[in-house]
Amino acid sequence: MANKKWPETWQEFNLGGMVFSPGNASEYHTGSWRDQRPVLDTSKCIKCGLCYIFCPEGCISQDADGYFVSDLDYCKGCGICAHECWPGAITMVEEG
Amino acid sequence: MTKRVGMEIAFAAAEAVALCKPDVVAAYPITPNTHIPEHLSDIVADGRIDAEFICVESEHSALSACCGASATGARAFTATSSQGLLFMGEVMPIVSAMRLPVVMAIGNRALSGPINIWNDHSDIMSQRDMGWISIFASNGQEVVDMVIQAFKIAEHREVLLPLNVNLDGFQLTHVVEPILFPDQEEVDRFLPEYEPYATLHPDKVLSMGTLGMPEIFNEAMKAKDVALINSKRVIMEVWEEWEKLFGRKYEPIQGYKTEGADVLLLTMGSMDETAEVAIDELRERKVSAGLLRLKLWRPFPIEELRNAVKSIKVLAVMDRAVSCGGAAGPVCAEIKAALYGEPNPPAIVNYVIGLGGRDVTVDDFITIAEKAAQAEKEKPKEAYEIYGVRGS
Amino acid sequence: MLEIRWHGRGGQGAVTSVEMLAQAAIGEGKYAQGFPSFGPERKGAPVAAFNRVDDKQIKVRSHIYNPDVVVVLDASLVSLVNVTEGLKEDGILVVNTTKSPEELRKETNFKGTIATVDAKRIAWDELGVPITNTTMLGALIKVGKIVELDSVRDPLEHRFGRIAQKNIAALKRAYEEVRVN
Amino acid sequence: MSSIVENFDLYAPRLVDKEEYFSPGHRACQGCGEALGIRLMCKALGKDTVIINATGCMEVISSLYPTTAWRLPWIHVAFPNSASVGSGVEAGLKVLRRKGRIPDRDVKAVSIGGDGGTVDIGIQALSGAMERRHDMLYVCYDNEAYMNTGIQRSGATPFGASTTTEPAGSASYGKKAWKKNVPEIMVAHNLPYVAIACPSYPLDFMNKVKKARKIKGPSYIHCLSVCPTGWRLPPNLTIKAGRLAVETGVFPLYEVEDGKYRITIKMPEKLRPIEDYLKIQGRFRHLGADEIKMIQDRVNQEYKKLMSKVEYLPSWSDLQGE
Repeated sequence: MANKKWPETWQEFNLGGMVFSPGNASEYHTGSWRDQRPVLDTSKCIKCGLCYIFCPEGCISQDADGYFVSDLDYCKGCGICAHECWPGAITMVEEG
Repeated sequence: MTKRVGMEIAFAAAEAVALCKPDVVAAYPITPNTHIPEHLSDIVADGRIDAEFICVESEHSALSACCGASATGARAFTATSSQGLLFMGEVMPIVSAMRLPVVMAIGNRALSGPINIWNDHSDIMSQRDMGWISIFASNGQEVVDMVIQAFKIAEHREVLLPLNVNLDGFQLTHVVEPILFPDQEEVDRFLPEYEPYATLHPDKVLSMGTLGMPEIFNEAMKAKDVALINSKRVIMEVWEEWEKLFGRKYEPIQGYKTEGADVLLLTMGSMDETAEVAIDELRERKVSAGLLRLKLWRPFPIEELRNAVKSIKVLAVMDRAVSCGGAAGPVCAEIKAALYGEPNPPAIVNYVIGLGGRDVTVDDFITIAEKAAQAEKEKPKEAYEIYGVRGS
Repeated sequence: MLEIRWHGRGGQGAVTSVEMLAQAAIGEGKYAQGFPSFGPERKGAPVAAFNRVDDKQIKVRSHIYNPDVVVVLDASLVSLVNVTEGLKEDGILVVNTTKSPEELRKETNFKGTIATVDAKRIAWDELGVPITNTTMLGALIKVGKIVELDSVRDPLEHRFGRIAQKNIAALKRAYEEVRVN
Repeated sequence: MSSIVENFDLYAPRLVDKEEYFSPGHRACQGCGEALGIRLMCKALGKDTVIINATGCMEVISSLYPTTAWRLPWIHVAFPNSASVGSGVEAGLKVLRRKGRIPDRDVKAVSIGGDGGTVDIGIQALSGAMERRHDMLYVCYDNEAYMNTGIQRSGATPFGASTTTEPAGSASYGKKAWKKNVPEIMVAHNLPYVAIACPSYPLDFMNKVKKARKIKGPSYIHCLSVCPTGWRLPPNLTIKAGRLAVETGVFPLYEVEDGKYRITIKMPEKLRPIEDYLKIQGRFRHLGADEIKMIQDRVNQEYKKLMSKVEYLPSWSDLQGE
């Protein structure tokens, strides 16, 4: 449970349990769930963005060179990107 | 300018809601509260208030819709009875946990079965621990006053809790009687526009109704409990202001002829004033009896109760619901808990009375007071008695 | 405090009568209650409705067991329902019937005041329907002296709008034509 | 592979809204088709949206206090009532806008729920909200069982699937009833727009969400959401499983606009055999030839029913007048 910040006291519990920091779930890094990671072969990548659109985590984005790369802080290693990459540019590699 | 009108109390409740200019009303028909939303829908249909009236398909959806509307910052109202309140039950503790100031009128009615459309308090007693402020009216005037007060209390920045006003089904909902109405300017001055703490809107994104893990659940419940306990201060403030403006006094527990009384009856709702007549008769017969009318059920007025029974010998508690298999009726159990360990507590006797619309008369209260007076000397055999039940 | 019980059939408007009477009394500055019997009866079934009227605040909210006045909206109920049950011996019985008070006394053995009026005929004449609730209110006001005749005008106008005048005419005729013994 | 090229404008993903309204860090299972659906839906909806979420996987994995994955206004109340809470949100926004208490801007109430929260416990609230013509969108994320509580059978569970409350055993082949057709129930509510979608066809899904977003009134989207955990298949096959659901005719993607049925993802001339879809999923592994034939017959029949609606039913507007 990285970055878990429970309120210390009941007084610090937000009124109604509301959360006022949209998207702060990103403080929690799901990368630790992964046992395999996607590796991109840029020579095969056609920059179509299919991996980006199919990623359930929304953790793939375009880098400066236009390649779609996975943010390994969040990638859970599901392998959808590798399976759906029709030019075969992504392969899943065991962690560790 | 106050206006004196003869009106059915359910209609009067609707008129009181209209004076508070609700934004959203969502309700589902169930006897005996139905005249409240019916009359409100008339008021909306005639354009007297600008509100969305949602004819939901169930009570569950009525409270759910009020919850959603309140979360957007709308002033929301609903009403129900009996099984309808049970059906809302799933949403009841969530509305209070989300700190949404929904106001509800409950035309109190027995729970089935056998199915019964008449008055008792088993519906609200089943929902007593849901984190709502819960107030009981004894007559039409109190219904109107309490409905208007309700929005001010619930929406107060230091409260932000849902509130239910309880009016006995039929015994109150269906009775035409004289009621004093404040006018719109007076209500506008008393009740400011609702300024929500936070709302569902893309201009300020937030999440409501999040998941509470065991690590924070104690804290979440403590926060809600403290909010409910602390709401009493605001309730008292609002009642004091009301008295100044309109001359009618409200207290968590209102005493009637308690001076020097050995025996006090404790009642709620439409029983209150009938019991007062009994006290008048008893006093004429030189029986030193008095009455406590419990108006504020949640938060429970522990201190006020302790003070009210300090010098009496017997307290006879009327419960209009059975806590089947329990140690006492729900009200009496609360009272015993509040008085346990107090120095020289009175003997406490408990009568379950007026179930499912069974009539409660002046003579009944006289009989009960006389029986209760014996309790000081001889403890009753049963922890509570279902008064007037046939069969030995 | 005066307690009144109304007998009618579901749909005949007994509840409207108690509401009109309560509002008339309240309009005079008095205190009043009007309430239905809280049963599940539907159109046609014998029903009752109740009033309490007093000069001071009314606190009792139990049923009415010993009324001072009983009003019967439908002649056919006299043989069906014990209309004098609990009625005080010196009380008043007001019945919509073509019979005279004397005839009714023989039928009911009631010892107090008996008043009769052919409200059905009046209702046919004035309203064009045999609904006798407002008509009987006129008879009650005459014998019961509970409120002034004028005091029911406002509640009736508020309730009936366009047809209020017809109802007021029917009510006034019953006020004039009621026979008392 | 050929189907991707046929049905997918290859570079189109680069044109979608890059904003992530459903942030990474959420706790959905690896390869969750429902989380993907949520993510794509939010992109299609844009920021002027309020999400009303029924209890279920998506609520649990996204809102662990004091964190939230949501970057849109979001509320969760209970299991059966996202439609009725949504109707209150819609009414609230409408009246407050009319009274000038919030900005004069169109903000859409979008209620979401899983199949349990939609087709079972939530169907009353859903039916009521749709009947009342609230200006809202309801999206059902159908993963065909109560996955949040551990893969129990729902009304949306398909025939023959093994679940933890109607499991396959020596005397049972799993679920005995056919899947409840809630989209048709929604069509029967005379909704201006009903659509069936699947994140395996992301642009089709997003276009449907956009269309529904623009409708003034109630609309409903039924989104098949592959659940690798509950369906017992490897998480990398999520997209493929959705595609097979379409190509075998189990879950043809269509929309009903103004009563007019239209297939939105072109179907193959001849449906792929149902076995192709069933055999990759552990929940169907126990099925024998007889059950598979029953399913195949049913799929053929349902598919023909749908195609005849597509072919013969005119739009409701065409039926107006004389």
